[in-house]
Amino acid sequence: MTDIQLQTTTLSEAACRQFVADNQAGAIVMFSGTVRNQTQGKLVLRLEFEAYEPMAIAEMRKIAEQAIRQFDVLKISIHHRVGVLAIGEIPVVITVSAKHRQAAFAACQFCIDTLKQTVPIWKKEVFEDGAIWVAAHP
Amino acid sequence: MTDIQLQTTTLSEAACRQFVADNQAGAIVMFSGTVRNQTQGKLVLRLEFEAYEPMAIAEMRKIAEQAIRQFDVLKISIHHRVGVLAIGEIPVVITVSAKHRQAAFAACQFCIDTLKQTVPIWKKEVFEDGAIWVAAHP
Amino acid sequence: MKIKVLTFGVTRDIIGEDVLFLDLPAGSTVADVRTHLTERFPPIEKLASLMFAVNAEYATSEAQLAELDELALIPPVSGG
Amino acid sequence: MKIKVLTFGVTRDIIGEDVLFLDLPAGSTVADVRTHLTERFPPIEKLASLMFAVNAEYATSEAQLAELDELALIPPVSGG
Repeated sequence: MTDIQLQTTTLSEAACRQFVADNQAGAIVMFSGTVRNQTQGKLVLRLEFEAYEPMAIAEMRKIAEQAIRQFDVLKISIHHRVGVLAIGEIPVVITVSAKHRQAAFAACQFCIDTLKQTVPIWKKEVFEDGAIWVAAHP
Repeated sequence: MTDIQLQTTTLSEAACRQFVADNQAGAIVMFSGTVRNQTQGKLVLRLEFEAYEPMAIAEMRKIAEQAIRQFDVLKISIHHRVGVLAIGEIPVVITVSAKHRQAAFAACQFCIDTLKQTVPIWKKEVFEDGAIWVAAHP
Repeated sequence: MKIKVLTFGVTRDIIGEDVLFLDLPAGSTVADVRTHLTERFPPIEKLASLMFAVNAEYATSEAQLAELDELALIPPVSGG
Repeated sequence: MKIKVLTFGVTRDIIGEDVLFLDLPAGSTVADVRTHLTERFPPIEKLASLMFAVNAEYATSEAQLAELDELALIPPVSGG
């Protein structure tokens, strides 16, 4: 079972955790991305995320379904946020339940690694002296 | 910074999460153990955990401090529960913040793997027809 | 035939519009659109990578477009 | 010399007490206690493993005990 959401409002780690709860589960692994106050030594003021929304949701669903096929896991929740995020706020929460912890860790890492490669979401880092789209240029 | 607790009452994932929050963090990884309703196909009614308390706390602290030395992480919280736990309840929560996700995942896995090897805590599985101390016999 | 081009991230900054409508010869491919856009907006060529989606699915350069297709420009993604 | 033995998990079930006080010759080691306990409580030998802690730190078989030491029996742990 998967739960995929793209939200403009604060993500709820508690909601993700609740979705994956399962009486067969022995392990829950949650990954939360958080906005860092600096990148490569430079002060970050905020991040701005945008998405190609229908495709981003479809690609996140593909990742969760692939993880369910590939790992021995029970439930997966992937929530991603768009809009303007301040330091400490949460762009993404990925939560996995499994009978055993190795599968939960492996599936959670697979989901975030793949999300960063394939899901059409873009992050702009805003500094005091300008802003850049992350990874756009070589 | 580390936060080590051995509790007789329900663990709070939110408290663990709050402890590790850090403006330098780009990643938070939380592992929660949960009580499964079965083990090797046999129905579990509840688990009973006991600890050699001062040593368990000291060993959990050693693990967290070792993880801080070994991985590029910021804060680690390890909370373990003792007493009687029902299905779905949480015996352990390990939460790690780090600048980057690889270190957070690696440190979290190191902590739970090592905890299961070295921390003097014992789990009794209670079935309909009896109870066993896990792993006591070959 | 008409197709709708959606721009995101740095491609929106380069092109200056969220949406662009193109009128292309029948049988045009994703590669033809790339050539067209690169001529019209040279900084497109400096991107670390540029992928395309047709109707919200990743598409290869050889994919043929059809009337009213929605083609999205996917510069390097950076979610998470 | 007197030492205090703490039992946990399956070792408490085998020994039937939380705490046991032993009176040992000076210079006794952890290995001596293991021998003593195994003779007195033979099921101890059937454990998958048995480790010892002296004053809340893991100790080797060779570790010498001192008056009033607290020796804990550590059968296979199963926390988490």
